[in-house]
Amino acid sequence: MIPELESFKMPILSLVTLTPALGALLLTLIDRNNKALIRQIALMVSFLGLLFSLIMVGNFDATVGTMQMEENLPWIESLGISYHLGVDGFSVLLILLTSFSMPFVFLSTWKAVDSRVKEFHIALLLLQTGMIGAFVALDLILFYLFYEAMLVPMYLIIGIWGGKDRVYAALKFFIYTMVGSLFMFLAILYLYNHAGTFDLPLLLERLRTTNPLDGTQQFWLFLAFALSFAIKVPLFPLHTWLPDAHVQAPTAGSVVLAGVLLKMGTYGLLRFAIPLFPEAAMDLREEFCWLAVTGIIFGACMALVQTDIKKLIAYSSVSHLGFVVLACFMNDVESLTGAILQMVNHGLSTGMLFLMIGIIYERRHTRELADYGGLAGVVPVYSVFFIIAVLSSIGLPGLNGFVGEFLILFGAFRADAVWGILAASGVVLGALYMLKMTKMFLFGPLVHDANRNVQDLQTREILYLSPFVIMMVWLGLYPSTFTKLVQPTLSLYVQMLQN
Amino acid sequence: MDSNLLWIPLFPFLGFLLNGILGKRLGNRAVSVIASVAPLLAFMVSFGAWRKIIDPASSGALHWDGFPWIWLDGILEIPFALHFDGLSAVMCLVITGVGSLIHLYSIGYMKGDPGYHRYFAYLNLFTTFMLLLVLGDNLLLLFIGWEGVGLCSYLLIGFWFQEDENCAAGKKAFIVNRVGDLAFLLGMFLCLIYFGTLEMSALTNADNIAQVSMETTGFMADPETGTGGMAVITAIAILLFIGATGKSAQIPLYVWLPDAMAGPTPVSALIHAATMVTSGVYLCCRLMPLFEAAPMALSIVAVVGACTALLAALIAFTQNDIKKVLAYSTVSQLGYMFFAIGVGAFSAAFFHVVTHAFFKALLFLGSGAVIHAMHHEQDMRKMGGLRKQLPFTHLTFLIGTFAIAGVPPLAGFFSKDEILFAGYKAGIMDGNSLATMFWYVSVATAGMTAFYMMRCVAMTFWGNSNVDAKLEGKVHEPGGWIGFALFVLAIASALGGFLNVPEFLGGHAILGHFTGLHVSHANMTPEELDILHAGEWTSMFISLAIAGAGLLVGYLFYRNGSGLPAAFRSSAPGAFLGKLSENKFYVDELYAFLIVRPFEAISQLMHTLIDQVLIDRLLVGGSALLVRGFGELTRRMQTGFIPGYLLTFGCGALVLIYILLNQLAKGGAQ
Amino acid sequence: MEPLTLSKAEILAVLPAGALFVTGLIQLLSDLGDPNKTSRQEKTHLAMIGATGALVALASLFVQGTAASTGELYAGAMTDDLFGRLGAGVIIVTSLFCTLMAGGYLSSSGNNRAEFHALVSFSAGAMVLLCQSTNLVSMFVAIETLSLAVYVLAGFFRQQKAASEGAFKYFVMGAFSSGFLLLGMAIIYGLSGASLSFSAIAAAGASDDALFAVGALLVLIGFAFKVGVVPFHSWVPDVYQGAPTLAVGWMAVAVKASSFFALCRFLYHTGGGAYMDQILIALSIVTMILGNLAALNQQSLKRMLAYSGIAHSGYLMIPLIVALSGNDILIGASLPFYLCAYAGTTLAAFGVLTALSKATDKDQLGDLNGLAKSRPLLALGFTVALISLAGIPLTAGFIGKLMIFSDAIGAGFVQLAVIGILTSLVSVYYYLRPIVAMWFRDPRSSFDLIPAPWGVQFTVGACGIATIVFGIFPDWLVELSRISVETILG
Amino acid sequence: MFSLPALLYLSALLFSIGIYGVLARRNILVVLMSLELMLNAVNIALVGFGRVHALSTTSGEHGGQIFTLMVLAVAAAEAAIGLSLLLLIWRRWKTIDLRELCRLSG
Repeated sequence: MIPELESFKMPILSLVTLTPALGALLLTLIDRNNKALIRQIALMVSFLGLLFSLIMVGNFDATVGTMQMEENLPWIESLGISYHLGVDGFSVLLILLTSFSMPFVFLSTWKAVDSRVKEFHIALLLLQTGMIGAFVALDLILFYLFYEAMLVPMYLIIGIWGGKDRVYAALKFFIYTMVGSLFMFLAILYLYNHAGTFDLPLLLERLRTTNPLDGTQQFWLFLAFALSFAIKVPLFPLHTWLPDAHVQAPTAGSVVLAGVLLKMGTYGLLRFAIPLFPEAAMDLREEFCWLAVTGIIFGACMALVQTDIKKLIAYSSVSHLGFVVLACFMNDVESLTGAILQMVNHGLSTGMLFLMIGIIYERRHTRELADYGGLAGVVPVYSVFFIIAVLSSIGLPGLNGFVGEFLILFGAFRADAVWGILAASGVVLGALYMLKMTKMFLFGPLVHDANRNVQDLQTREILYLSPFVIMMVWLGLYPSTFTKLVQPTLSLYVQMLQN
Repeated sequence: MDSNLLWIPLFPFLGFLLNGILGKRLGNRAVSVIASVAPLLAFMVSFGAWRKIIDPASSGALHWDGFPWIWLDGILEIPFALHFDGLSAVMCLVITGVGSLIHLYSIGYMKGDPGYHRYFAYLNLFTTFMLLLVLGDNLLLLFIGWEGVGLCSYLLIGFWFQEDENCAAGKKAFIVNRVGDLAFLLGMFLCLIYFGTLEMSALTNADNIAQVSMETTGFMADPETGTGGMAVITAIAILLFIGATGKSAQIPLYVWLPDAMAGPTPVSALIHAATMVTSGVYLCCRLMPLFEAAPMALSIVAVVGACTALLAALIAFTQNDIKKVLAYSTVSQLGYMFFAIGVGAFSAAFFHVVTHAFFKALLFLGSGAVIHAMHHEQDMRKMGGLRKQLPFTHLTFLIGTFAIAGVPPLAGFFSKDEILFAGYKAGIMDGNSLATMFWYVSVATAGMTAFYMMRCVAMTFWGNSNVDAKLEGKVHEPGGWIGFALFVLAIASALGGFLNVPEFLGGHAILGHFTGLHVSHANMTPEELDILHAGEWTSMFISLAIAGAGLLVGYLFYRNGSGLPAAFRSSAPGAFLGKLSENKFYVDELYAFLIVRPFEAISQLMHTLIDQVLIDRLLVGGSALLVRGFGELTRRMQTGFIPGYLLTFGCGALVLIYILLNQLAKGGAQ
Repeated sequence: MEPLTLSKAEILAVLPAGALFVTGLIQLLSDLGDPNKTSRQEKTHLAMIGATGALVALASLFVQGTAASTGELYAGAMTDDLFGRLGAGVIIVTSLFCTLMAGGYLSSSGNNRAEFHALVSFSAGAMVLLCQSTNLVSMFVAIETLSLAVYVLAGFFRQQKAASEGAFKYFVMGAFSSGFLLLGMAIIYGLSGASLSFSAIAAAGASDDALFAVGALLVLIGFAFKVGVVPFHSWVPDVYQGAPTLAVGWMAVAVKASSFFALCRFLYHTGGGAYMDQILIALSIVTMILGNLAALNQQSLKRMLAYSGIAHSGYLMIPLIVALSGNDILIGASLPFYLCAYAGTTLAAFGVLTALSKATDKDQLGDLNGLAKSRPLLALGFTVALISLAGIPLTAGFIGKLMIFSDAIGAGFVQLAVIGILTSLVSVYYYLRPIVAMWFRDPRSSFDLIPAPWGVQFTVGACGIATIVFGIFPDWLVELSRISVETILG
Repeated sequence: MFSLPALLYLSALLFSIGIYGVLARRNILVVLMSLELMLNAVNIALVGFGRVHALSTTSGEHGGQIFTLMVLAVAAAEAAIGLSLLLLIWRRWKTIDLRELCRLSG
């Protein structure tokens, strides 16, 4: 069934990572007016990426928690930078999520983007490489490279194909992200000078044995890393770029942003910030947990008063990712599993919500809640999908959102009941704003005549939404397919932190 | 290990899928068949399973190990497993039985609705979740069902989504339930922490409970001293109970249920009367040992239950919407059940769940028949005298009314009597003043129940017709499935009480024994038993008297031509109380004033002040502005004036030389 | 007295500069007759032949071996080592590119004198010598020669008021700074006891003297002026704005590169005297901050790039500080690399501006609006250049920043790295503005290119690609930089 | 009489006068002269140093003098350029006031 890697000697991680970039290269050769061909090629490349990541997951050994399928080649030897890739429980699902959502993102743009199609697809493909690369990179500089490499295409996507205030939003996105990442860059260089390597496993080893950091160093370095990731998450109060970016970004941009890009922050916390500086992380745990909890509630409150659907969902992301950050600082397998699941879940549910908003935006060209209402009668199929996405987002048991939230809240509650209670109240608030939006959006009387003739979902749209629903149910009812992959790594990680 | 159990929830689920996905193409007839057959099949499977467990040779329960659900090897293992014992058997039979009837009823009731297939899909989905709720072998699986039924309730309340109110009611139901679910979730966390599992058998295991009760550090204790806080077991019980108050519409979370009447009437019957709202009671019964280990929690349960019963009954007095009356009556009856639980009579509470399912479903379906006949008129003031046009409906409705009022030997008599006796025993016989007080409350409520139900019957069926002239002549008895369902439920309401005839009346408390909730009297001495029976007799007479009184007063007040209600309302206290009751004691307004509106206002304020002004404008925009301001400043320094440039150069050089010489003078050459 | 003999090494060493000077002379001669007799192409071709010849001559230096220094040539006036060759390489290649672009640019401005080529050649020759010079006299002469040529270049468009203003500002301030430079050299010479060459100065132990520090400081001021270090930077924006775009490109790259190479050699050899590192730190901090801040609100692209250049001088001082601080000296290798990266990106940037400027007026930010729609490749080239200047990964600029900040941290100058990072952050804003204009805005004007734009396009393309390639595979250049720095340290 | 300190004082004095002239005068011509003065002031010092070194060493070192010659050449070239720029300014601006050349700024 699944090709055995051993027999093929495939550098599978490189394939997963670089296939989109090669696709982008291929696209440069194609006539810009041949839009159909460009779209098809991009789609095929992304499916190829999905195929490779499925092969990767198929070959993933769920019994060991260490790095797998490692590729370690010298790259810039003179600067000690290596091309070191690897996958473990932290990244495997996120890679899968990325590869999974991209084909559907491409499908969703077939109608939505009609200007500069070629550049758009090149940007998206490069973005995909950046995202996956960041998930597999085990060399700090390599990671930083991919981390930043995501920035430019995303910046262009918002800035070129975005809405009315796209320039402001794009700039805000870029500068905000740069603020964090430059400090992280500095911290990376510091680590290199301290321990003499950019290689993550080696670094972890040396920091624990030969080159320990003292308290002050840990503190500042952790802050630098955490700042970068907190902005990316985004953690309250560093979140104000997100609503603007989401609102202005085109659908595909929003989907990628919410679906994958934000996870870079929490992934970074788990992969780098906390394991590299465990003591500082423990010292600052309270503060970060409080920020996360504040973010959960604050984001929900903000979502409640939004009138723009995309903005609402953007704030809901702030709230949802607050859960993940909270979990990142709980050193137990349950919470961490919850964190990873929640990342995937949020990617699925919010990604799907943005896709659906995009669909309706194509037809009605407005995102104001007040312009809708009563759509359920006009577009029943659309409504069903939308409600499923909403339910997934508010964590209905049986769908994906619940599993992650349950594990996270449990962990948080066990660590400190107050955190657990406050965070859990975010679940209630989540239902509040989501249902409020659903009500204003789909239900009620059909007051606007413009909504009377809105077209229901087409086959193509059903086609790219259905996989999301399937994944939601799968993750909701049989999450052990996925938790199995994650658990050994997390157990090792927790052990490592406890020592 | 019996994987057939899975079929119980699976049949309705398949019905849901078929109707939901293909419903529009299948046509209404096929939809009806699929939708009704699904719960019937589930009923049959449940019945088969029931037959298996009553076999004395069996262990008394069936179990399906299922598959791993939230499963972290060795850390947190929550399977998707089903458990079928007496308690769930009864619930399954009630759900699928009453459920099937209501499905059938709906075929007639929903005829011609554009959302026909959607309706049945939802209904099937509801059945699925409800069954999952009662079959779940662990709290978390129960929680799937728990929230799932909430979802279906939301969808069905807002079924006619074109009306804003309906959607608002659905939303309210979901949110209020979520508040309860939050507590439920926290309760589960505590269970997980202290019991290490959510499996029902472990949570009800006496050893485990004893161990957790020994826990010295309380819940929410001061982290430094480890003192303060609440006993863990009590905290668990209270939290789970708060969860139950949401689902089962108890103070303070009952407000959603009356609004939920916005949904189609069969839905009110199935979800908001017979099944879903009793799941809180089911939960408590399921975890009986745990609750019993937390007496403080139990007293809270009792107080909340009794107060809810009273409050809802008071409100029911003045409601004019026939469904609202029934809704408050449901809240009140649920309050009864919790009162029973609070005084330790789990068996009585559960018994009341079952009988209530029968007669309340009957009442709702009866009211539905009326509403259907009246072309969706729900105001009782515009009814009256319907006895002539709807004789059959009238008869069944009357049976339901007597059953709920506690007229022997109808179903409600036995269950309510048992509850009242439990209160009597806990209060008067055991000399507990608190329990005594709330026993009085419950007795009063029993009379009030009889009263307002009588009012309802009188206003709807008796007296002069106030029916709109346009409708006159068009009102006629619904036949077909509607009639059939009424018929079956009327019989069940009449005879349901015999399921659990108490021992002093010569019965064997079959239901109590079967569900394992019955408190055995076997270890009592004959003298004690005599006292007990004497108490039971006393209590029964009291309850009979109060029910009779209620019915009688009700009749006197609302019989044709009585001026009593008007006279009462014209007196000062009457006017005051009437207004209070009519306006539901202003609880909704209070919530809106205290919670909802402040919350929204604060959110809006935070959005403007903190998010937009403080963070975005001041901090983010401000620092950008600051940097750009410095940029402008430095830009202005470039004047374009050559002497200025030269001066800068010269001064720069001089300053550097000066500093260098200074340093050299201080430290010498390095 | 010894007979005047020249060794083979000595002859080879002056060949690159010689080729350039000869080319310049021939160009001048060609102008002596009828200026219109020799066509534009011929002049360009001649200049290119000259530059190529210099490149060949440079290559021939490697006959003597790649790494090792040949020791002092011409009685210690100059040397031939990898460091110098690297500097010379940067300069010659830059001059080649400038020549490539010059033809079309000059004819579009209606000026077809070979003088331009001659001046570029002369200054290039002087710069090559500057990179190779190892004593005070040769350094002074080289620096003055190149300055004089560049003054004239700055005012090349004589008919323009702005050009004359810029050139004059440059000249006055340049001469002023030369005074300081010369004074410093005189002091050092006076202290060192009869020696002019760096090694002899170092050997004489003069750098221990307190006064030596003053002399070194004055020399530093002279160089600081050339590379635009605050507070000696005032000329930079005005001159950049007034001067012909192409000349600005040449100045921005070559003057800065050669000055830094020479300063580096001077400081590495003589040790810089007491407190030199602290002075450098102060200057570096002020320069990074002021340069970046002042660039923020510029509407003129040339001014923006001028301030950005000032800021980069601030970054470039960090390796010098690191080297002088006495820590592991090899890590100062980031300087040549950063200069190379800076050269490539700056050339690409000015290449785009050159292509778009019919004369110098089109340098407003708004003039770029919508460039990506009509000229996507030029826009892409400019974008790459800006991204590299901002230090975003996958560009040579990123690797350069990485090396510099890493060195700073490694030598314990975390504060410098922090300030560097903070100011880079500020710089991101103004580097993004042209990108916004090019990609996000709708075209406001048509984009007529200068005649024969292939030269510009080739330059932009080549520099853009080089920027990316050295951003991904910088190994070779990093090694080269490292070895070259090792050679001057002996 | 040769006295190095005296020469150096002279040199410093002339250099300072040069600086003052550059900074304080507004006439471009005077500024140019002051610039020349600065260079030549240093020349005096160089000659002085050169003489001292030539006397103190036996190798016949004449670096200072050579340097001075070079500086003279450079100064001459500089003066040429300066004057031609002066002419240019006069043609374009009709002024030789330093302060009026301030169109480029910011």
